[in-house]
Amino acid sequence: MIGLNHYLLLATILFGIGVYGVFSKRNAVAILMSIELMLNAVNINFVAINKFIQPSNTIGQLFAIFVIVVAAAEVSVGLALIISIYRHKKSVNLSDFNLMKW
Amino acid sequence: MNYGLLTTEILTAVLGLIVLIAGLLLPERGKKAVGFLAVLGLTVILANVILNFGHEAVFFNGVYQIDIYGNFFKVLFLCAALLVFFMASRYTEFFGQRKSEWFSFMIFATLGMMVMASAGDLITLYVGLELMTISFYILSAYLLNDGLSAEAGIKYLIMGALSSAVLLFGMSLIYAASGSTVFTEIYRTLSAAGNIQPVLVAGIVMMIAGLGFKISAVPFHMWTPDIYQGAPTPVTAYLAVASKAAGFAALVRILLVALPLSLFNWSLALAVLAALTIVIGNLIALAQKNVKRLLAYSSIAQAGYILVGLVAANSYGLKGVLFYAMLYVFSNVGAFAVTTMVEVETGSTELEAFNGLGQRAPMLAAVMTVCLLSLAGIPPLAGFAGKFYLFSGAIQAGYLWLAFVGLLMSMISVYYYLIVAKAMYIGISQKEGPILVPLTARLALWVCLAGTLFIGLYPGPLSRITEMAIGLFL
Amino acid sequence: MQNILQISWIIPVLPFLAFACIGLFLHRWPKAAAAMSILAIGGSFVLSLLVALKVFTGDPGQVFELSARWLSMPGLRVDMGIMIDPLTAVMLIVVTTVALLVQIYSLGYMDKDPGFASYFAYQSAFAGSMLGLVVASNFGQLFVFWELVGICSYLLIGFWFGKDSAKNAAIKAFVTNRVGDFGFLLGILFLTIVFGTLNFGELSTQLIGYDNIAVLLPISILLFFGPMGKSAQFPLHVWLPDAMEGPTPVSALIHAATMVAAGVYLIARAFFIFSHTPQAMFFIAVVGGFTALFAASIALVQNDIKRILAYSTLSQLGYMVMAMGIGAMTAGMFHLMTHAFFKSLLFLAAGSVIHALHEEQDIWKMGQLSQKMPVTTWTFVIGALALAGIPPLAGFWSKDEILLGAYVGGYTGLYILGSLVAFMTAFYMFRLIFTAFFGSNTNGHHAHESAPVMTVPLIILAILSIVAGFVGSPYMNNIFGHFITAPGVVHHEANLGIMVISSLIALAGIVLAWIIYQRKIINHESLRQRFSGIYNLLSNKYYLDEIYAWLIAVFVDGGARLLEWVDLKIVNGAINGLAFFTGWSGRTLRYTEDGQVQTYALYLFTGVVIILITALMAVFTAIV
Amino acid sequence: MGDFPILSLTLFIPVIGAIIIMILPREQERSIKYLAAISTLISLVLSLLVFCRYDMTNAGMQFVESIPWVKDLGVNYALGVDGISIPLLLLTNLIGFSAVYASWQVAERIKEFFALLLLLITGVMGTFVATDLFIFFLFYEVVVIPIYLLVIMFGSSKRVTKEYAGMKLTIYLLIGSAFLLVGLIALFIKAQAILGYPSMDIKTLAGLNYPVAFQIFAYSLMALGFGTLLSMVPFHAWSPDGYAGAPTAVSMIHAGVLKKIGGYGLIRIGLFILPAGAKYIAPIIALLAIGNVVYAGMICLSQKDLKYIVGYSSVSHMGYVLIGIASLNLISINGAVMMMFAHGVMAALFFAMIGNLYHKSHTRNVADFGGLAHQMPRLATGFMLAGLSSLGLPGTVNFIGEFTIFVGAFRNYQILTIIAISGIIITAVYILRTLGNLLFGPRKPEWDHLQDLRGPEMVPLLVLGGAILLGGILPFTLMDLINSGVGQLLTQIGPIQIGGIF
Repeated sequence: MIGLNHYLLLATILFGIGVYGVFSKRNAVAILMSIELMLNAVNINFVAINKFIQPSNTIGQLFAIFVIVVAAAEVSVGLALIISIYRHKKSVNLSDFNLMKW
Repeated sequence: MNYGLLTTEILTAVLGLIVLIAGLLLPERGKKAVGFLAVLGLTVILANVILNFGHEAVFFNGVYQIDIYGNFFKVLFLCAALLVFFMASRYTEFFGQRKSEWFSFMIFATLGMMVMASAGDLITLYVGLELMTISFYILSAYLLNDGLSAEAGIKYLIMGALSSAVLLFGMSLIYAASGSTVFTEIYRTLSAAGNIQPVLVAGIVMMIAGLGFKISAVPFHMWTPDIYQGAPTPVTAYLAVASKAAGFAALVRILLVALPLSLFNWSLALAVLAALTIVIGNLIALAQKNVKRLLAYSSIAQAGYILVGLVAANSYGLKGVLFYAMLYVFSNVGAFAVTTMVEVETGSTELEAFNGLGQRAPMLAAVMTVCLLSLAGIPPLAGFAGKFYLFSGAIQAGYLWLAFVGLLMSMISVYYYLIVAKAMYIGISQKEGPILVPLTARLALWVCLAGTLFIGLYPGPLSRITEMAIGLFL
Repeated sequence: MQNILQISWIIPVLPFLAFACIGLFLHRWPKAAAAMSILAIGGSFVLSLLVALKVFTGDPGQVFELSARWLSMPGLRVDMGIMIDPLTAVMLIVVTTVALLVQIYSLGYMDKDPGFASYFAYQSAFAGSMLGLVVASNFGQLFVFWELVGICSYLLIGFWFGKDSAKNAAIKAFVTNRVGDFGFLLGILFLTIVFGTLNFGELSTQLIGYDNIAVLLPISILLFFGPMGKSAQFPLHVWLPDAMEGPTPVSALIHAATMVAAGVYLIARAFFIFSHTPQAMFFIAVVGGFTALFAASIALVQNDIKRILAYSTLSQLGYMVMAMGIGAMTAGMFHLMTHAFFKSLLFLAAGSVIHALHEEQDIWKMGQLSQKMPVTTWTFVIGALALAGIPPLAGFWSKDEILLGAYVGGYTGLYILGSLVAFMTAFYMFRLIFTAFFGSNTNGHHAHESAPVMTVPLIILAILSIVAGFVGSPYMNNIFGHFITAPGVVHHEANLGIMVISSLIALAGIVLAWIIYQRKIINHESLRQRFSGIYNLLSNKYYLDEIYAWLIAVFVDGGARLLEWVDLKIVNGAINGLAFFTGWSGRTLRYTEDGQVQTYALYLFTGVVIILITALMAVFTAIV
Repeated sequence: MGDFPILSLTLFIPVIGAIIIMILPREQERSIKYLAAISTLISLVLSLLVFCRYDMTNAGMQFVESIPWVKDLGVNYALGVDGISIPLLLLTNLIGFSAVYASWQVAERIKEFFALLLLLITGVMGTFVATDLFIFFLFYEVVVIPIYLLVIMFGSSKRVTKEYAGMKLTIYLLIGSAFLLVGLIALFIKAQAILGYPSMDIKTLAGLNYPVAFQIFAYSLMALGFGTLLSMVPFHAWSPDGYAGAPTAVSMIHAGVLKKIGGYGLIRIGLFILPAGAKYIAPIIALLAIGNVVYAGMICLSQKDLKYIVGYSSVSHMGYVLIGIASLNLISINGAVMMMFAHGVMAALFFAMIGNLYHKSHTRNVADFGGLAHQMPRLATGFMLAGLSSLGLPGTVNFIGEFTIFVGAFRNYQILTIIAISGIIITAVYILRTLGNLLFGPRKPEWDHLQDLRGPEMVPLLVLGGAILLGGILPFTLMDLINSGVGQLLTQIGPIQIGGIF
């Protein structure tokens, strides 16, 4: 039977994939997507924990909804930023953004 | 539940919206009034907080807490915001049409911080934190045409989102271990359980990492120099003092209320982080040539000092955290205010831009020197009193080595602060003639100077207030 | 008459007042400055005479003491005071007399010198310090004035500071004295911790019956370092000949009559300490005797009139110190007094010559002065006779008493040595006289006799050189010996045999000089050639100056350069190295910040993972 | 005098002067200088008043002021003076007043110069009158920044640049003070644990019994911190370079009084509060003191630059102070305090003369000079006076200090004291050589244009020279006062802990 550990494992794997994406991708949008993966891993965590450990209330699910909302806001601001930068730099490649270093 | 005590947050939200709408509605010529409106509004809110300073209340089963601790930070955020508004008066010209929205985003960021300071539950904390962070994404990139500002925005966005993910993952693990998100509940369940689960440890570590990002503790500090350097200078100032203070406000409350030392000893780990932060921040600052970037590294080091207080987690240490956060507002905003003036005048924040400032604008140079030295912890300026509390706490808690590291490095840090002073006083400037400092900015400078000197010379009052504020943890 | 003792503290104060007055107000008026100075020392002289009268009409053992708190705390007390006893009285007379005469003489000698006023200021300061030293009631005060006379000597040796040689001589004098004072100070410190007091009276009381030689011997030897420096005993004698760079009246007063005798005075004053330790006494006697011989041998070949006198002074000081060492304290003090008169006379007369010859000091460039400068010549001859020990002049009595002490005390070696020195003394003095005053060289023909202001002091001193000896003459009741004595000092019956022998020896020296330098029966040039090795050794003062210079260059200056290198390269290098390392680590660490967001993220995650692993490990170990 | 806050007034008159100077327009050069002179003069007169009115028969802190300052740290704004602090307070004001006149020729940025100078003077004074540890430390570091700014703005670059000198001076001293601060905080925390309530009052802290191990630990930190300020070998490297780079007034104040804070701290805080620690660490300090005397003294011999000579010589002289403190008996500590005063006036006079000469000739190389006594007899007098007191000539106040120290130190450390006393020979050699090469010898025509001291330039010579001679001729005026203070302090420590010979 599928239990809490399976969900947690899934979430962890998902989180890992997100982290991998953050490191391996160069495109800012792709990286944002990877981060979304990580956030979703967290959501799975919350919902699963709520279901298996604390079924009496819905705090975990609530939290997940908050996360989804905030992530949406974050992504919208992020995308807006990326677009506006693309207009100036003609690039969304993160390795091009290194005017400031050291 | 006295909902009247939530006036502060409500008013701030309303003010933010009013400013946003006023910016849209007012004709081009009337937009000057927006800044005035923002300042007025914040002053009223500040007055409100101060008037209700001593009132305490718990909302929604501990999800939201109005207490002196929170009020202290609210005063801090509001003061910082006001000072930044004053000192930015000339700088805001760079924002052009989008000037009025700038004020509104700043106010929303302030609201986010207030929520963080008062949050008694993980969800509230997260929401407040994101409100602040998302506002700052926008604020950092506010000078879109400026490559540096845009780059700062995108870097902050990515790093911020990433750190949020880590923070959230940590929160989810704590939720897993305790089954609750309210701080007091978490403590109750965990202390009843007795033994420590690895899940909890992982949760604490990831949460410290997430909040450590906000306060730019090593090794989560990497974003700081770039964002500080690239963001518009007033934003940097606000980011440096207020966002950091908000991070500390949340971190202290979580660690002491939800996960106190009796439950799990995180103090040694934090001590190592604090030491690393102090050492690395100061060492890299030694090699900087850009004043904003230098101040960024300096602020990393400052975060390390404040962490020392949390490591100690005793009366002196915690008082030191609050004390230092407050004085940091005056000293750091003062330094950034001068940097702003110089940037407006010369268009640069490189060290050379400060050459000859002592001759051209003695007032600016004096404020800069005093503020920087306060950051370095030279008596009789505020920074010394703050460090005295912090390291007294550390030694009392048995972290003698940490006090050694901290005080030694703070003396070494004097080097790079003095490099700035040297440029100002014996550098030869390209241009002659005095620098125009608008009245509002002048006011901000005076306040910063007076605050830094007053807190340093007479720490008594502030120390009494901090004593009240930390009452809830001891 | 007790009153005169009550106000005797004025004696040293008067010259100091004169010094202060000149320094503060009168330095623009040289004549007034000189008048002030002479008036002050004159006053001191009169008071000293009265004091001496009082003392020598009273009981020999009485001591009058008066003191004021100067530096005091529990465990240390240094008073400024006066202690008047016969020894002090003698010294007061000697010092004030010679100082007064020298100052009067200086009116003529220093005439038209641009530093006239400051010269008298220094003279006053010296007189005051010397008198303060003489009346000192404790070692602390003695040391204070001991140093002060040293600095006055420094200032007066370097008085013509435009000359490099004067400058260097002054430094040499002070530094050499400092070496002696180093030991002297240590001796004083030992005294404080052993006896807890520095007062002469209290010390002598405590010392009665005290016989811990292990403590007293180092104290005595260390204390003796002071006299070794100040009275220029071998091996610290090197400064005195060079000190002749100062104006001649200064040489007469300070470097012949008074200051250099302070060392001898100190031994006499602290005789109650020295006499406790025979070993120390013997050491003192040997050092004194050796210095006497050593200096006399150098004096044999010197050509500079002042240097001959300087080595003669050294030799005579050695004599006095030797006298002290053999226990003949009275004889030593007696010789100190007579020597003060005749040696200052010799110097002043030499000064008169030098003045007349426009700073010419080489005796071979003088000659036939006896016709041009009769007063100078004959006073000089009187002085020389007194020095040579021809009866019945002053030097005869005092020198004879020393030789007597050595002979009767059983120090036969020292007796022979003393006689040899007496012979050499007579020889080199008359070598000088026959060459400079009676020689055939005609350089002196344009010389003329000095003004009365210079010759009158000469005459007075000449008279003193003749009569001063009678106070200690065994044929006149030896009043001197009656008053100047101390426990442990032995008085010997006059020995006619010794007297005759020493007179003959002196006479022999004079005759030999006459043969060589006046009659020229023996050619001194050929002598010099035959004994060129010895001659060179002697005329180069045994190369001691060169050896010292080499030692200083290698050890002091070389050491200084070595330590400077250490300081710059190692101490400072360590500091700069640390600073550089700090900056370097900053410069290196900043490259971790490479501008790539993904690197930042990497650090963040690595940090999280490391902390996580460590924390989990800690938790698991805690559980296990 | 009652409640009249004479110490606060003494302390803050210069601050008020500095504030007025900052307000005055830049062009009012004369008023600025006069204002500086007047405010230091008032402070000087007030401190003389304190000196005269102090009641020696009733030793202990007098002219006490105390206002609660920071409650939770137990800090009071507490001032007071006793026999140890009055001489140093007086010294500060003597030198401060002279320093203003020694800087009369400053021509550029006068406003900044005098304002900073006055702040500096206040800072130094504050350490000597504070009876609260926190207030003490507040003033202790106040001085660092004015000094840095004065050095980089008005200093001079010779062997090292003024920027390097200023930075080295500042950072070195600050790092020293970091150790000190750790020690102070540790002490404060420990005392709080014993007392049960926080206190920073030095006397209260001194009344407690700390474990010996703790005392050793805390005292060694203080020895490190104060020792650095006192330029204890091998932590002296800042001193010669710093003085060489600094402008005259700063050199005067730094060498004259600032260094003395180190010695004062070692006595007032180190010895008073942690006697057992002092006892254990003292032999090490004594050993290092010998290093100061001999090592630095020898280095003086090979120096060419006047300021380096005086710089190393002051390091050397501090060795006497250190061995005096390390000997832990009444006589030696009396001597150490006296020596601090003595060295202060002497070094200040030396630097004033050097500054004057440098201003006129633009060189400090001894070899460039010679025979200056021909052209500048008054300057020569000043140099001679400073030099002779430096070599400890009786009649100057330095002799009193050195002699007393030797007497005291000899009781505890015979061999070390003998080596230390050999310093008087080394000092004589380098001082006399320097003075000889500088002032004496043939007249050099290239310096014929130099003007002798006159007008305001005479003030440092008269004030400091007067102090040197007065203290030397009438030592009891100061020594009785010092003895009352040190005696009281040692009585409070108690006879058991302070042994004679150990």
